[in-house]
Amino acid sequence: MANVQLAKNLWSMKFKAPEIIEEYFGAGQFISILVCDTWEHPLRRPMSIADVKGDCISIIYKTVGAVTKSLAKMHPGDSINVLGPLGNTFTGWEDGRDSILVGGGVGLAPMLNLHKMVKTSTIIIGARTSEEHFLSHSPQEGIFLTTDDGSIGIRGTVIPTLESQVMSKQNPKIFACGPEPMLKAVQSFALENQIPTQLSVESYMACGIGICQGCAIKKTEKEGIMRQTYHEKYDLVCVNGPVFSAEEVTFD
Amino acid sequence: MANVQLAKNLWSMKFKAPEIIEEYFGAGQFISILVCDTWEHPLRRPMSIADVKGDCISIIYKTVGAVTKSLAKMHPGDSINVLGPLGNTFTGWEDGRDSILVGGGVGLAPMLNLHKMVKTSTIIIGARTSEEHFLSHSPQEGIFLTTDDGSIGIRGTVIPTLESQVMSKQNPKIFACGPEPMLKAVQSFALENQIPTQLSVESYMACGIGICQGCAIKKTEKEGIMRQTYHEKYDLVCVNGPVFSAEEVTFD
Amino acid sequence: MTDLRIKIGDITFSNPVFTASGTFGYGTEVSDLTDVSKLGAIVTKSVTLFPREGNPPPRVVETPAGMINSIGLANVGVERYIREMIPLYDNIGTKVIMNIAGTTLEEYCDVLEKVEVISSNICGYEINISCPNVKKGGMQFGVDSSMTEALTAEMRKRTERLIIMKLSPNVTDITSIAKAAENGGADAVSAINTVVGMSIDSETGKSQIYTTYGGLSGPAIKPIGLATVHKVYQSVNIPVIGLGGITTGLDAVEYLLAGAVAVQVGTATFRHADAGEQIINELHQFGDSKSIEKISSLTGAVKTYTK
Amino acid sequence: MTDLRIKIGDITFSNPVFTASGTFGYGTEVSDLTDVSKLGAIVTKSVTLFPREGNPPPRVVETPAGMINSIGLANVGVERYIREMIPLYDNIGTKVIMNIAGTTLEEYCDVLEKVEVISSNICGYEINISCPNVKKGGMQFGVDSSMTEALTAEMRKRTERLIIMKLSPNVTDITSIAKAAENGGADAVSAINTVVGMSIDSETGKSQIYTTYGGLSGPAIKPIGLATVHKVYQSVNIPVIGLGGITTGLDAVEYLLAGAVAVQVGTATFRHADAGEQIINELHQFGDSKSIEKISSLTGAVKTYTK
Ligand SMILES: Cc1cc2nc3c(=O)[nH]c(=O)nc-3n(C[C@H](O)[C@H](O)[C@H](O)COP(=O)(O)OP(=O)(O)OC[C@H]3O[C@@H](n4cnc5c(N)ncnc54)[C@H](O)[C@@H]3O)c2cc1C
Ligand SMILES: Cc1cc2nc3c(=O)[nH]c(=O)nc-3n(C[C@H](O)[C@H](O)[C@H](O)COP(=O)(O)OP(=O)(O)OC[C@H]3O[C@@H](n4cnc5c(N)ncnc54)[C@H](O)[C@@H]3O)c2cc1C
Ligand SMILES: Cc1cc2nc3c(=O)[nH]c(=O)nc-3n(C[C@H](O)[C@H](O)[C@H](O)COP(=O)(O)O)c2cc1C
Ligand SMILES: Cc1cc2nc3c(=O)[nH]c(=O)nc-3n(C[C@H](O)[C@H](O)[C@H](O)COP(=O)(O)O)c2cc1C
Ligand code: FES
Ligand code: FES
Repeated sequence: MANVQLAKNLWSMKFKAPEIIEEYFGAGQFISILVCDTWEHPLRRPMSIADVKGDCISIIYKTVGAVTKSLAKMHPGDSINVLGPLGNTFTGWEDGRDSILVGGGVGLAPMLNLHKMVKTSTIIIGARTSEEHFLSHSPQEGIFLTTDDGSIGIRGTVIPTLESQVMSKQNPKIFACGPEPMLKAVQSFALENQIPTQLSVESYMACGIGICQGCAIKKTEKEGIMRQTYHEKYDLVCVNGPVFSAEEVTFD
Repeated sequence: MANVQLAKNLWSMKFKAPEIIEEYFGAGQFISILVCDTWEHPLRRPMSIADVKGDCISIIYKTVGAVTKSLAKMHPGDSINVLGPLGNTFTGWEDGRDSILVGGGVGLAPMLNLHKMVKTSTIIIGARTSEEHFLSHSPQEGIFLTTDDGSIGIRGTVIPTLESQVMSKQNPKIFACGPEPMLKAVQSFALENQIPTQLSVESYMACGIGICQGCAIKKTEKEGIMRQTYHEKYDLVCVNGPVFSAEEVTFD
Repeated sequence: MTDLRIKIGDITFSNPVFTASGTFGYGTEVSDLTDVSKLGAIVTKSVTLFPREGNPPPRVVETPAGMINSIGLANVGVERYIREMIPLYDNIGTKVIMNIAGTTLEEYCDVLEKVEVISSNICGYEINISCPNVKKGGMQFGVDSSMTEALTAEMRKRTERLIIMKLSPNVTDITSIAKAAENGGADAVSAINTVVGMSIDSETGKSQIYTTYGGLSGPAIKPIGLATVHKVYQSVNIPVIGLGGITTGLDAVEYLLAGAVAVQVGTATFRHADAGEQIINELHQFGDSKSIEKISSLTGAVKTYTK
Repeated sequence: MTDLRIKIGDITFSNPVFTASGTFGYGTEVSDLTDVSKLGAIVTKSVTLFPREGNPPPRVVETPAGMINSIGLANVGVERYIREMIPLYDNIGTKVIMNIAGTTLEEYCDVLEKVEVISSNICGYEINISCPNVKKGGMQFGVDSSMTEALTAEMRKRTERLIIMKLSPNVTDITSIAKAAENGGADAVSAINTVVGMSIDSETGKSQIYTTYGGLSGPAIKPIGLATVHKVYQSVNIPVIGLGGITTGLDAVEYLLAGAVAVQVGTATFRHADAGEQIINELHQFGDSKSIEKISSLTGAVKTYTK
């Protein structure tokens, strides 16, 4: 197990998980982590798979609250309990078309994972300041960083860079993961411009395996369809997602 | 900080606590420990002071539940939050009379502390088996071990040894700390034989500082006194104790 | 080895560890993560007359040693339940208790009648009476003893299978509700359902649950569940099924001692899908270490200081 | 810097952080561990007409993220309270709210009258209505709205000082009790008192509390307290004082957002005697980071999804 700090409040942990890798079938899937035996925090924490190498899995996580903070204090030799792989994957990236990957905040974890798979991809990573980035801005290699304050890469959100990248490609596809406001912006850009887009969304989860019904996300209403029967109004992020096409889901 | 295993389920921890030592005034006093920041276990845990050397305090503790088990996992460099010194002390051992110290289970912590102070003392330590002992049985030096199974020292409880020691001394005093059944036995022996005796008792504590009223212990009813007014029926172990004379308290 | 079998009404269960409604789906979803046949019984999520989408998200949030949920009884509805779920129970290898919810007395009865007419290996019904009764101004069945008695009696008329009334702790006097269930002809009561709670994110100032209030579950409520089970056990003569915050075999033992004949495991399942199985193993260990012949001898055996 | 002052009735408090009754003694015991004058107010332990020994041990036990207590209102009685405690308040440097308990309406009134006739810097009374009323067959004042209203009205006749009725969460509908307190003339209500709970040692099979049932407090009940405060805030026009499981400044913020004008800190004090002081500091930090001018602007400001 290795646990290293990548940037401000951003850590990466790598650990052996051969059983999970056996069932793993692609970028987008996540695991659910139980850090400590204490019941003060009853729920597992979902974390995207950021890399799979040999019999090891990596995650990239941000220290936001009690559990991620205690994760950052772990040392090699400590053990965590991991459930997974859970959820579905990004799809359709194998067809050779240009893919533009957009990751905001910790949403970059699954995007980095996908980036390694997709040869024809450009990746745009957004953060508030340079402190939160750990990659270098290298447009030649198709890696674009953005920051709110312009302290590294391109100043502004990921959206302008996304737009210019989309313009420069033929029939591109978009794959995105990040905070809800970013996903919303990507979604509306994609829908307006009719660009095939997949979004990996987050939701508070109690079980991660489809038995609590906690992780509901609203499906987009389609004309003519009465959203009255079970699971036609909501999908479950943990089993139907976390990856949805941009047309499928609605953010409030 | 040092944290070492002494015997089966028995550990000793030593740590710097100059502020506590400044106010410390003798064997019998205890500290109250907060091991971890998690609120799963809201209450501090009381632990007798087993030794004071330089600016360090030692405790001897048994791993019985969640908090003592997590205490045993601590390494030098980790920090714990300690409140103290709390409670009163054994008294009257300075007068040169023979003192017989009786410790059962983890009740040996304050007795070892007292043993160092009292030159004229004999100490009797009880446990179930030899695995739970870490001292050697050396009657010549006034250290008697007893075990329920006879696997080390004298077979049986501490009581027969206490009786024979009392017989062999002139006007001895008894000081005891241990589980309630042991204290009860010591108490009834002492009262029958009119031997001045002090008992250090345990009680579940919420605060350790006299503000919760949780650690009540029943006072012995005395003829002619109406036990009707506040704190005439119960004492608080944390501020009126933990040391009481054998006449003062009643075990149920 | 301790005999873990227990009896409710005429039915013998292989052990006293059941899953709690709403925390184990319809009982078949996680069969790859746990051996369902080891469980004493499965209690399904609440089924209503019509399919229900449930409440908008956010629906769950963690709290100290607990969680709040406001799923809003999302379920497929009884028709689809009968078509798609009940057939799966034929080979499930354990007993199935179907949990029923509704907003009028008629709705509860309709659901039950629809299931009664088909043959299945459902051995009983657990009735969730914590749903607001739309006819009585939104008042919950579970807070009113006459409504509880009437509902129980109507169900009793319609089935020979077990009727277990699931009690809500959010009342002044739960024993009167338990007695009403007994008078109505229930075979057992289960307690407790979740406790009303709320959670706020101080950073955003937002309620963490769409419906503002939700149901608190998990270890935090174990003391409330134990007190309730003990009170109910002393006030009725029908068996009590205990739940609320059970995560270990020793928690289960505490509930049995308090008066439960069986227990249900809810929130703990979200952490470990095989929590029920683990608890059964721990009950065996406990029974062995204490040389207990029959686990049923623990029921109500708590030693109190008074009375 | 955020203005932490808040007002209840005519009284202005320097900040909204008070101690909770029964968890800070009479207010003077731990002055070496915390600067009492920093607190918005001290609420004393419940004082009764006659001295009370309290219940036999065991009286306290830890539970997941909480604790149960059954102290049984151990206190010196009002006479000694007047003689020995009240004089100490002259130099305490903060406001004092005296908590009163009793088992009959007359008893409550007697205590209040005895304190009213002497001059002191007690600024108000918090009335603990979770005590069983011996005259009404042991029913608690706090579960019955007419008893609550009558009691409040009797107290109101006898004092101009603040009257704060302390609500019990162990009821079906707390808002009706809160309204009764308001109708009776209370200046404020505080919520919540402890939740009925039980704890059993599976090893020995023994109840861990002498009286079998006790009061659950601590972080475990925070969601219950928040829901209660939010409901009560919406149902009455008098201020609500919030408590139950507050351990940090952010917990206090959550209670304010739910509708509290002030908060009380109980169980957390057992861990850190200066918990109140720490919470005040954290409120300042929170206020600064959010550029909040007046802490009172937070009261009831939670953003809910519905309504
Ligand atoms: C499918 C999915 C993939 C994710 N991948 C990553 C990732 O790769 N890297 C990363 O840093 N974070 C990821 N997250 C978010 C991560 O789960 C939360 O940051 C983490 O749970 C916070 O826990 P905490 O105890 O540190 O913070 P807390 O203080 O408990 O909570 C902080 C915030 O985290 C969220 N959160 C808390 N508990 C849960 C839960 N049980 N389920 C979902 N969200 C919760 C809530 O929005 C909460 O407001 C992912 C979430 C989902 C749903
Ligand atoms: C004055 C005093 C001095 C003590 N000195 C020592 C000592 O030197 N060495 C030692 O090993 N133990 C000592 N104890 C006992 C020690 O406090 C408990 O063993 C410890 O609290 C157990 O905590 P746990 O979480 O490991 O176990 P848990 O599983 O929480 O409890 C196991 C048992 O420990 C006791 N206990 C738990 N919490 C408390 C509490 N807050 N206050 C009091 N008792 C509690 C209860 O009897 C409980 O049944 C002392 C107790 C007192 C009152
Ligand atoms: C996510 C979730 C969904 C639930 N759904 C239902 C339900 O549909 N019907 C019901 O009777 N109880 C439902 N419950 C309540 C549980 O069955 C149980 O009574 C409660 O959670 C207490 O047990 P626990 O602490 O072990 O979780 C639900 C609980 C949770 C946490
Ligand atoms: C040990 C203890 C003693 C208490 N004594 C009283 C009391 O005498 N009167 C009263 O009104 N409330 C009493 N309470 C209840 C608290 O004031 C408070 O309502 C409750 O503990 C919830 O707050 P908390 O979670 O912050 O502790 C007591 C609570 C505890 C833990
Ligand atoms: S998290 Fe439980 S169903 Fe998705
Ligand atoms: S432990 Fe609180 S008064 Fe003694």
